[in-house]
Parts: sequence; C-alpha cells; structure tokens
Amino acid sequence: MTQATVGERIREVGFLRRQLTRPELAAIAGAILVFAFFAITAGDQGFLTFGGTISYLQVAAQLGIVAVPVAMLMIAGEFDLSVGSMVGAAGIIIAITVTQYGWPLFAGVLLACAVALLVGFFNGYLVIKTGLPSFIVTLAMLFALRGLTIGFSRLITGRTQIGGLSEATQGDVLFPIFAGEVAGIPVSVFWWIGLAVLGTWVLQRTAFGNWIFGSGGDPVAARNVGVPVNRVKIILFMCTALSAALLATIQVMDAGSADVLRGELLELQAIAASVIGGVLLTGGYGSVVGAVFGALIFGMVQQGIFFTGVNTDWFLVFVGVMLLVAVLFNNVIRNRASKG
Amino acid sequence: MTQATVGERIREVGFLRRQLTRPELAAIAGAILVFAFFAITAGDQGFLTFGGTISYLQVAAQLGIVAVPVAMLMIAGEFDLSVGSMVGAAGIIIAITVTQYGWPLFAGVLLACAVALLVGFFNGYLVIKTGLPSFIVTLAMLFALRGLTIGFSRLITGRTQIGGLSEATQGDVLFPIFAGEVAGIPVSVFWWIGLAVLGTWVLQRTAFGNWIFGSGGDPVAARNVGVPVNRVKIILFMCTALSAALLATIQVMDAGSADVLRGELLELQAIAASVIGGVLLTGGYGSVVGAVFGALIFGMVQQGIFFTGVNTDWFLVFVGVMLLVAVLFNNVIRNRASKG
Amino acid sequence: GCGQQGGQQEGEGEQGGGGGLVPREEINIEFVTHASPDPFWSVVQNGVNQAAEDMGVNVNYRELDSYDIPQLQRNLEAAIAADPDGMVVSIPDPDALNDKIREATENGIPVVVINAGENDWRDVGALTYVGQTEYDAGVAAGERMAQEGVRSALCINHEQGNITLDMRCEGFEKGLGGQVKQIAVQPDPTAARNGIKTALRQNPDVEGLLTLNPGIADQALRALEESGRSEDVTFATFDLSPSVLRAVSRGEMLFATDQQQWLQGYLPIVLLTNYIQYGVRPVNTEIPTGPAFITEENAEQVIDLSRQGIR
Amino acid sequence: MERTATPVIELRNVSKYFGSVIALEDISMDVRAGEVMCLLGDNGAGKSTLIKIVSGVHPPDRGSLLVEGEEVSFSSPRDAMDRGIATVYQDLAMIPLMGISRNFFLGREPTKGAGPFRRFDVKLADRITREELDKIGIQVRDTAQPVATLSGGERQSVAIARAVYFGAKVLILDEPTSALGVKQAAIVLRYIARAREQGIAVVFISHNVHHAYAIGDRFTILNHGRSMGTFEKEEIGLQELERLMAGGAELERLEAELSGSGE
Amino acid sequence: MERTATPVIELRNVSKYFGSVIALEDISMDVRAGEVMCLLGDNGAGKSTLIKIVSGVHPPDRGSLLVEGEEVSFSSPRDAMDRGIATVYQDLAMIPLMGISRNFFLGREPTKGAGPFRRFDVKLADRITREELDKIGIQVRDTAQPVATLSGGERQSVAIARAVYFGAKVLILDEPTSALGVKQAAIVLRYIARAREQGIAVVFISHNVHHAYAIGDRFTILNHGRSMGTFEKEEIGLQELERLMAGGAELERLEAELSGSGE
Ligand SMILES: Nc1ncnc2c1ncn2[C@@H]1O[C@H](COP(=O)(O)OP(=O)(O)OP(=O)(O)O)[C@@H](O)[C@H]1O
Ligand SMILES: Nc1ncnc2c1ncn2[C@@H]1O[C@H](COP(=O)(O)OP(=O)(O)OP(=O)(O)O)[C@@H](O)[C@H]1O
Ligand SMILES: [Mg+2]
Ligand SMILES: [Mg+2]
Repeated sequence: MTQATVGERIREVGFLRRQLTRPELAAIAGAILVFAFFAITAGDQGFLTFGGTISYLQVAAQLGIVAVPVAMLMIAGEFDLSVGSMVGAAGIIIAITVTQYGWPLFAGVLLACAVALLVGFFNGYLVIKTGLPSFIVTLAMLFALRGLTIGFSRLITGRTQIGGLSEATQGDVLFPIFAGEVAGIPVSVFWWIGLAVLGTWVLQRTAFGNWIFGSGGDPVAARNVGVPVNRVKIILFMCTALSAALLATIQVMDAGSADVLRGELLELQAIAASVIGGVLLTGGYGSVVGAVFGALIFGMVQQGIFFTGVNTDWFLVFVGVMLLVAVLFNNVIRNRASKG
Repeated sequence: MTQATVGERIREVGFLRRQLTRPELAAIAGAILVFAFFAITAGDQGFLTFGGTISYLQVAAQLGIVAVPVAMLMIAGEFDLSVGSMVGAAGIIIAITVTQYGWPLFAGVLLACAVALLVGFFNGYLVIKTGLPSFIVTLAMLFALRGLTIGFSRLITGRTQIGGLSEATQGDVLFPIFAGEVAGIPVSVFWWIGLAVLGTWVLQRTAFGNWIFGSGGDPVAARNVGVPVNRVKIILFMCTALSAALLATIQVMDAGSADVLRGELLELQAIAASVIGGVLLTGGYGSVVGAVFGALIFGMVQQGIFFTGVNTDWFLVFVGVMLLVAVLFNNVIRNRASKG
Repeated sequence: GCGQQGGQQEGEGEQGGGGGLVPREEINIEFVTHASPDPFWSVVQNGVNQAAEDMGVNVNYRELDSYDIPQLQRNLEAAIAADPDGMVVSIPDPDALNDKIREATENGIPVVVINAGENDWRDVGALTYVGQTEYDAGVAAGERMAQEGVRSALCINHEQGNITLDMRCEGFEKGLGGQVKQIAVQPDPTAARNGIKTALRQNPDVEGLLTLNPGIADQALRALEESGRSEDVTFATFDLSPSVLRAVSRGEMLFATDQQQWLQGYLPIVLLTNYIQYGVRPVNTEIPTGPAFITEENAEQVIDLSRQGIR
Repeated sequence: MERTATPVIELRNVSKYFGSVIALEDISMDVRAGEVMCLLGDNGAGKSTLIKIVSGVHPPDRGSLLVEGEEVSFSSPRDAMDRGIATVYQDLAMIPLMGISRNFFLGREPTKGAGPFRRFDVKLADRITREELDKIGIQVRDTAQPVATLSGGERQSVAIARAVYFGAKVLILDEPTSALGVKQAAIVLRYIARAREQGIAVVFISHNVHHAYAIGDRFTILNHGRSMGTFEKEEIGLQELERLMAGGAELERLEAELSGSGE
Repeated sequence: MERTATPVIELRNVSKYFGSVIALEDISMDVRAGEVMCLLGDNGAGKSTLIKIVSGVHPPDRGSLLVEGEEVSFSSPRDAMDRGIATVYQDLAMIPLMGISRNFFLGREPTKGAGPFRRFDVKLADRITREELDKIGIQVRDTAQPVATLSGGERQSVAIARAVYFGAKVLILDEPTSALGVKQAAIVLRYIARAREQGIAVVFISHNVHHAYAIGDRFTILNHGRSMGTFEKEEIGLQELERLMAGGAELERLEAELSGSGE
C-alpha cells in the first residue's frame, strides 16, 4: 500500500513534455521563436552579426538588470513603479556630485546607492505600515522622485541634461566594472547574467526564496506559519531600487552624461518582461529565468525591427504583434505540454 | 435563540463610523483634504472661483470618463492598458474621416465607436481564449494600436497631428452633446457624472454587477456557481474601449484637433484613480464612486499647482506628495473608522 | 584645425564612396535621430521620404517613442551593425553619442549630422551639418518678440526634461533679454489649456507667450481668448500647422518659427547619395535651415504646404 | 419515495487525468430520482473529481455522462445547473470578499423591474438568505458581511443552504457536514432526507460512516481512483462499510490503541 | 503522563471584537503540559478566534495571555512559534501555488552550508515531508506538486503533519480531522495521544463528540462567544457533553426523525 500504490496512479509522461511545463522554459521557447523570426527575415541584414547581437543583448541586459529584482518583488506580491524614476534620479545624483561638486566617481556612485536603498526602504516601509497597495505608494514615488530629479537638476545646474562626465569616468577604475567590455561584449550583459544567476539561486535554493514565494502566495498564511513577510518585502523593495541605481551607474558611465528623463517607462517594461516570463501579477508564482527571457524577447523585438528594414512608422505595431505572438507561443507550448 | 442571540453579539458602533468604513467614503475624505489644502493655500488666487473649479473639474472629468469602466473591469479582475492608445486611435479615426474623406462628423464618431468595440472585443476574446494575463494582452494592444495610429495617420496625411476640425465640428449637432457647455459647465462633466451614476447602478443594483464582483473575486468559484465569467469580462473590455472612444470624441471636438500621441499614459492614470478610490488591484472589491473621487483627486492635484504659484519645475514632486497624502489620509480615516 | 580634419575626411571618403559605380537602388541609408512622432519631426520624415523617392535610394528612418538617450545609443549601434552606405544622425547629447558616431565614420560610413550637433559634427568626422540648433531658434524667436516690446514672457513646456524643449526656452530667454518663466504643462490638450489659463491669471504682468508645439499653441490661443488676454499678450509658437498658420494670418499670433526642417530630412539624403556615388560634398561648411519666421504676411501661402506636411 | 427506471445521472466508464496523475479510471455509476447515493473513499480517492465531472467543472477525459438517459457534455457548470444539478463543492465556491446574500444568489439573482430597469432585488435576496440560514441554524447579523469573515461552519452552511434552495433535480453535496456542529449537521441530514422524499436525486460524500449509513440508499466506494463496486444498503452492514472505507485491518489495530474511542 | 502546576498556556478574561461583532467575551482558560484540552462549541461560537489569539494571529482586545506563567503579547505568529506553539489552522495556512515540501517547511527551512552559501536543503525537506506524510497515511507522488491540486483531506494531512513535526510545547489543532477519512482521522487521534504522552499541551477543536470524548482530558465549551465552563472528563458523560455542545433539546428531536442515525 505504499510505493506500489503511488506508482499505480501515475501515467507515463515524456521527459521533454515534463520539462516544458516549467514556466521559464515556455519563455525560452518564445525567445527562440522571436530569434528565429529575425534570423530568417533579417539574417542577411546584420541581425546575426556580432554587432547586431550586441545591440539587442545590451538593450535586454539593461532591462534585465532591473527586471530580475522586479520579478522577485512581484513574486512576493508587490509592485515597484518607481524604478524608472530611480534610474533618472541616481544618474543625476552621480552627474551632479561629480561635475558640479567635484566628487570622485566612486563617492557619487555610493551616494546614489545609498539614496536608492533609502528610497527602497521608504517604499517598503510605507507599504507595510499603511497597508496601502504598493501600486499607489510607488506610483506616488514615481512622480515625486522624477519631480525631485527635475527640480534639483534645474535648481543646481539650470538644465535637465548634464554632460561632461566622460573625462571623469573614462580613466576611473570603476569604468571597466560598469561600462567596459570583455571580448567586445559590454559588461552590462555580464551584470545581467550575474544577477539572473544570483536571483535564481536565492529564489530556488535559499530559505529567503521560499519566503518570497510564501509572502506573495498568501501573506496571511505565510505570516501565520512564521514567515517575516514585512522584512522580506522591504528587503526586496531595497533590491529593486538598488538595481535601478546600478543601471543608472552603467548608463552614466556608458553615456558620459545623465538626463532627468532616463529610465522613463522602465517600470512598465520590467513588469512586462516578468509577466512575459510567466510571473503572476497577483504574486506567488514565477521565476527569475522567465523574467530574464522576457527581457531578452523585449530586447530582440525592439532592436530586431531595425534589421528588417520595416518602415519605422509601423514600429510599435510590430512590437505589439511580436510580443503577443511570443507570449501566445509560450502559452501553446505550455498547454501542449501539460495536457494529456 | 433567534433575534435575541444576534443582538447579544453586536456592539454599538456609531453611524458615522459605520459609514466611513465604506471604501468610497474614504476616497471622498481624501478629495476633501486635497480641496481644503488648495482652498487654504490658493483660495485667494482663483482656486475657489467658478473658472478655477471648472479648470480642474474638466481635467478630472476626462480622466473619470475612462476611470469608471476601468474600475469596473478591475473589479472583474482584469486590466486594460490599451485605453490610452484607444483614445489616440479613435481621435485620429474621427479626424481623418472628417478632414480627409469629408465624412459627416456623426459617421466618423460611429466608426470610431465601432472600432473601439471591436478592439475591446478582441482584447476580451484573446484574454479569455488564451488564458493569458490581460496585462500582457492589452500591453501588446497598447503598442499595436498606437503603432497603427501613427502608421495610418502618416500614411494618409503625412502628419501625426491633424487639426482644422473646428470648422467641421462647431456647427454640428453633435457639438453641444460632446463639447458644449451647460450653464458654463463643460458637458464632459455631465458625461462623467452620468457614467458614474450608471456604473454605480450597474455594479450595486443589477445582477450583472453581482457577476462583476464574482468574476473578480474568484473566477473559478464564480464559474462553478454559473456566472458567465467570460461574457462579463468581454463586455467590460468593450465598455472600457468604448469609453476611450467617447473621450476621444469629446477631446477632438473640444480641442479641434487630434494627435497620434493623445491619451498616452491615460491607462496608468485610470488605474491609479481606481486604486486611490479603493479598488483592489487583484479584483473583486471596489466601487465606481471611489474611482470617481480618485479621478477628482488627480484632477485637483494636477491643476492645483498652477494656482499655488509654485515653480512648475516641482510639478511632479507636488503630484507625488499630494497623491500620497490623500491616499494616506483615506487610510487613516478608514482605519479609525473600522477600529474599536 | 578644421581644414586638416576636412582633409582626412576626404581621404576616407575616397575608400567609402567614389567611383560612381554604386547603383542608387542598392544604397542603404540609416536615419537615426532623437526624433519622436510629433509635428516637427513628421515634416522631417516627409522630407526624407521625398528625397528617398527622388534619389531612388533606401532610407531607414528611425525614431524614439520618447526622449531616451540610452535607447538612441542602442539604435546607433544597431544601425552601424547593419553596415549601411551612409548615416544621418543628430547629436542631442554629445557625451553619449559622439563615440558611437565616430565609430561609424572611422569604419568608413559617411555621416551627416542634422538638427542638433552644430558644435560636434566636425569632431565626429561627419561630412556636414544641416539645420539649426534649437537654442539658436529660441534666440531668434526671443529677439523677434523683443522687437515687439515684450519684456517678460511665459514659455510653455509640454514635455519636461526633454532637452530640446529646454534649449528652445533657454534660447528664448537669451534672445528676449527679459524675464522668461517656464511653465510645465501636461501634453493633454484640456489639461494644458486649463493650466495655461491659470498660469496667465497667476502672472498678470506677462506680455509674451511662447509655445513649443502647434498642438499646444491651439490650446494656448483658446486660453488667451477665454481669459480675455488676447489683446495684451503677444503670442508665438514653434513649428507650424494649418490651424497655427490660420491664426497667424488672422493676426492672432505674432509669428510661428519655421526651422524649414523639411530640408533637414531632404538635404542629407541628397548629399549622401551624391557623396556615395560620386564622392562629392560641400567642403567644411554647415547648411543652416533657419531661422525663418512665418508672419501675417506670408502665412496664407504656406497653409497648403503645411497641410501636406512640408512646412 | 418514488424510484424511476432511468437514472437521473449516469456515468459510463469515465476516466480523468491531471497531467501524469490518474484521478479516476474507468468509473461507472448511476443515481436515480428519490435516492441518496453515497460516495465513499479514502482521502484522495477521487470523490471530488468525480462530482466535479457531474457538475460540469471538469470534462471527462474518457467515458460518457448521461442525464436522464441522454448523453451530455457540459461545457460549463452553468450547463449542469440549467439541467437542475446543484452542487456544494468541498472548497465551497464562494467569493471571500463578497457579502453573504450576494454570494447566496450569485449567478441566479432575483430581479425586479422590466427592460433596462431590471435590477437585482437586493431586499428579496437579503430576506431569503436570512430565512434559509435561519432554517439551517445560523443567525447572520448582517447579510452584507463578507464571507471571508464567517467561521468555517457558517461558510459551509451558506453553501449548503444555497444548493438546497436551488437544487431542482439533483443535489450534490461534497462533505457538507465536515465543518458543522452537531446541531447543524443533524439539520443538514434532515434536509437530505426531505430532498429524497421530494424525488430529488442526491449524491452525498462523507467520511463519517455514521452520517453516510444513516442517510444513504446505495454506496459507491472509490479507492485510488478506481471503483470498488456499488452496494445497496441491504447488502451491506455498517461494520462492513467501515472496513471497506478504511481499506483494511490496520484501522482496527489503531482503534484498539485509542482506548474507548467512539466512531 | 506528567502534569505540572503552572499551566503552559493561560487566558485571563480575554475579549475580542471584530468591528461591531463580539467574537469572544471574557474568556478564561488554561492548558497544562501533558493534557488535551478540547474546545467545543457550535458554529461561530468563537473557537477559531480563541486559538488565533493563542497562536499570535490576533492580539486580544482585552484580557491577558500567559505562557508558562509569564504574561506575553505576541506581535506575530512567529513569536508564538518561537515559544514552541505550533498550530493547525482551520483554513490551513498554506500557499496554494507552492509545492508540498516548500509549504511544509515554510518559515522553518532546514539549511545547509555556511555564511553566504547557506541554502535551503531541498533534498532533506523533500525526504522529511515524504516520510511524515507517509506516517499519516498519505502517499505523495511528487513533493513539488502544488498544494492547490491536492484533495481536501490530503491538504489537511500536510498541515497536521507539519504542526506535529514542529510542535515543541503546545500543539493547537483546529478541526484537524474534518476532511479526513476514517483511517487518517484515527492516525491523527493517535498522534495526539502520543503528543500528550510526551508532555506536550494540546488544544483540540472538534465538532465530533466521539473524537473529542475519546481523546480529551478537559472540555471548555463556548457558546456565542462566551464560556459555558470547563469540565474534567470525570465530571461529565458523553451524553451530557453532546447536549452541551448542541445547545439543547432540539437536536434530540431531529435525531429521532432520522431513523437509525448514528453519532
Ligand atoms: N488539478 C489537479 N492537478 C493534479 N492533481 C490533482 C488535481 N486535482 C486533484 N488531483 C489529485 O487527484 C486525486 C483525487 O483528488 P480528489 O480531490 O478527487 O480526492 P477526494 O476523494 O475528494 O479526497 P478528499 O476526501 O481528501 O477530499 C488526489 O490525489 C489529488 O492530488
Ligand atoms: N475578521 C472577522 N470580521 C468579522 N467577524 C468575524 C471575523 N472573524 C470571525 N468573525 C465572526 O466571529 C464569530 C466567531 O468566529 P470563529 O471563526 O471563531 O467561530 P468558530 O467557533 O471557529 O466556528 P466554526 O466551528 O464554524 O469554525 C463568527 O460569528 C464570525 O462570523
Ligand atoms: Mg474531496
Ligand atoms: Mg472555526
């Protein structure tokens, strides 16, 4: 009545089919579809070249760096709409401290990170203490942070775009870490992969990861069995803000300039990448790998159109349709796999 | 053991306190706070005048017209991110048919409505059939619709902004219905109030309203007791799209022009207004009245800064902080009321 | 120093173009700027399309959804990776973009800079520069308004943070030589109109009003009317549209600046085509397309062109 | 007590799989009007899955479902309800954040007025809800109270009262008494008896042998997704039934250990 | 069977209100080590609310809670768990979309490795989960199966196994046997008996008088949020207990109606 009985009730299901029911693998299928599409339609126009690959990888990487913690926060049941504004704010902080006050680069970066951690903590604290939906708290933060960035930037420099950082950054020891290249591949790609691996490890292999799933799946139940739900959420809010500061650092070093609009709509893209990758909007389910491939799909679609030579007027139609097709394809794969 | 026993277990709770636990009344409290703030800081600068009142009411009305069905859709557990793009698309449809093809205005409006209903149906059908999250389906629609608008507008007119409708519209019989004034109050305000009353009636007093709550609260359970969840959702998607077409009509007539970028970010504002008004992002709970006051808060905050004379560089800070304060105040009221 | 650079360019040009053997239908030009789908850039794009047709070359016109420099960097990279025969670019942020553009010129891709980048086009090794900087256009607008005796004005910014709009306001202030207050409004027409109305009430002393987009100009016109300030406020706008031109011709507006941005789209394609085919180009000079003003006198004539998206 | 020849509900060789799990394999069963069919079986035996097939939640993967002799394939629970099948699901099918009376009438709202003014008759709904719950021994303070704030037993009572109120031809109850107090459980059993008298076919799932034996006319026993046969009440004794349900002698040993344990 | 003087848990004049609802009014109760305290009462009597106060979910609105003679105020369930109080909630406190073993260990994950490499020992968790569920008579096919896809009884078994595994000093069980089959229910009762032998204090809620009488040492009866007193097993007979639970004579009438009904 033990093992035999269990065996009795299990049907044979193929290995491949079993693998494909995992959420991230469906997102991978979508990414492959998009890649195949561009390889066929635009393969001879540079999409497959090294430069072409880098161009979409870099877009995907910059989105992915933020999408990884955003996905984890969403799995924990909360949104952070303020990441985009945080990118703008952190960039301006670095640019102003370095160009206007002559701080060394590392000090500017540290200050940006500190501010980010504070903002993240504040977001989380407010959500926890007031019980308000994080959507609205971080939406208010989105406005406030962007507004502070514009206000201070104009107050101090009289402008909304600050250049002239190239001299300060390019010789700096930090430069190769944030904006350098390894074998022609921008380091942001490595940051992306690194964060993805770290995020996956935390989510799948640590107690904290288990708490993340619990906090999002049913916060009351999780609290009842002793998960420090509040702590989990606040830490994740701090992570998303910190990832925004990281992205800002990369962008500032890469561009040698900052402007107050950097990161606009990034929050939506990060959420979209996560959802494409199978993260549930209601929390409690999803994977970092899924979000990573969601970002990759986004990057390929956005840059891929370049190589197809389609009229730019129809660019957004293309993005919309490709997005839908990729996600539908995920879905077909997933359903096929989980069905009889 | 009947009524007596029930009475035994009930404590006295004041009337006011009981009323305040209702979600919409907390949103009203937030609106009153915001109003009071401006009345005090900018009351002598025209905020309290008739013209000042109209200036924010009109902005609130235009947001509110979309926020009402969006709130209902959210209560039914779905998002519609494509309303903003729909506003742009409907506006361009009206403008092109009228200025380029010389259609009568009513025909252009009808076509815009028909397209909106189709888009709404398509959104709903896709969400239902594929089981994909509406967030991602309507995000794809957001891109695709905006892209089609840009593409067709440029293809047909070579421009992205189409003006010169004033002549065509101002004499039309439709003009007073969509862009006229009654006793100095723009009709959009009446549309807003009318839709709010209709929405509240449907939600609170009809079987369909009960189905909306059920579909959002637990679609599986609702389906199990016989609610036609799919039909409810598709109808609501069609309503949100139709409200976008209505708003577009009002804007085109009022502004005398259409622009492919009209309605950008409207979807976020509509969702935010609903959440401010107490609608749950996860569905199943909320009220139309709440969303209406959410829109009012948004309108007052957005237009109020002009009366205070604060440097508009700080515009967004102001929006963020006021939003947060209003929502926090809601929350304090709600908690006070429901506690001990 | 300039002459020397020009010389280098010629050397490279010989390898890249020259010969006159490249058939026009095989020429691919990437047009990568900070354009967005707004009325100004629409005209540029129409110029591009016309030139592509006239020249018989292929042009990929690329724009941004919103002002997003990192995205523009990526677009440049993608364009370079597509290995085009020529590129048209703008340089709204030299720190971020110069390196990438230089990479293109160093790879032998001929480049023309338009709209923004007046001070950088030589530095990145471009063939020439076509256009007028937003700042200079603003200065011209300010000077024009100062002639009317305007001492203080409002500058209505409908997209806060977009540097090109900032430049217009900044230049305007410089040119006016008086007080200019920037007012940020939402791009939504009703919100913009009501915001402008309130701002006019808050600033009863202003004598001038400048908008940066014809759509907002329509609303500002109504705001002026509805608050009864049409008479005492001098009003002008950037860029054209039929309804703006009509207002100008009726004298409701002082002027509309016309950067003749059609040329910013048209000329670079012509220049590049000729350079690619025959190796010929203007030497060491830039081609200004502005400032030009449309006033009561000439407004009627351009309404039709504006409707077609040429002015 | 009338018994007709054609069963109201009949299942023929029904199988149901969830991915690799065999939930049901080759089950045949029928229920006639005016009889109580008890579905018995261990945890995870497949009882809930079986009744979800009958009430239109899951389509069977194999086999056929007949209602009044006619083969049907329900595409939604609505179809089953339209054929007079009312169900109390084990997980209750209620909307936590909705009020009691709104939940009670969800999907079958009483209306008043006509044409575009047809509206949900909230007063009537409130009154009926209060009455029906009163009958089952639950006093509600406020029919607008969210179901989430009810106690486990109160929630179950609402679900049962609803099914009984709407049950036309077939009443399906999945462990209806599990969270109920002694008094409420007795009332529910009496409900079932009354339904049978009215010629309604009842499918009743319980782990309580006493409840089942008291009210059941026939017993179908499931074990690991397979049927162990259907027994008439006359064929089988309480002891025998208990042994079949628990699946063996192990139980007796256990019971002996717990001195004086009833049941 | 040891009994100490100071109760492990003591409630003094505890009241709890939800808005206008009086859930509990002036309740006093204590539980000692090595005894099973049964909480009995009608649906909605306030049993679940009472144990939620003990396990730190709700703070009491009035009155005090003592653990081992020391007054405490739990700010979260974590505090209660840290004092060795393990609870099976009536609504189970499980995350539907999470796998079985992740749910089992949620909040108390076993780890391996040290420092930054400390990680959730998934293998160990899987093995223990499988073993513990095996003991309670549930075979799981895949410990990563989402809890939402388990049958009602399987889910309850997971919750019980978890509490028993982690229960250090006090074990609180809110209707643990309601969804269980005969065999599994018997196993759970045996668990409780074993816990008592080990000197653990047990609070046990049930509507099944037989289960309660079989295992309980003392009985506290709640009625409409008020205590009707605590009785030692010796003081009270099964019949008497049943009458107290059901709250009157109505029940007897009902039972008579249902001929031959057990329980
Ligand atoms: N959606 C699903 N996906 C995978 N397995 C499922 C699903 N639903 C049910 N099962 C499995 O099918 C089996 C039968 O479940 P079912 O709910 O029918 O049992 P039951 O007889 O009602 O048990 P109980 O008496 O405990 O309620 C269980 O082992 C369960 O784990
Ligand atoms: N959050 C809440 N808000 C309002 N009322 C509540 C809340 N929680 C419980 N109640 C009410 O308090 C009373 C006691 O509920 P409780 O869950 O403690 O009952 P119980 O004794 O466990 O009943 P059962 O045996 O049915 O599980 C019930 O009438 C219930 O409706
Ligand atoms: Mg079951
Ligand atoms: Mg209970």
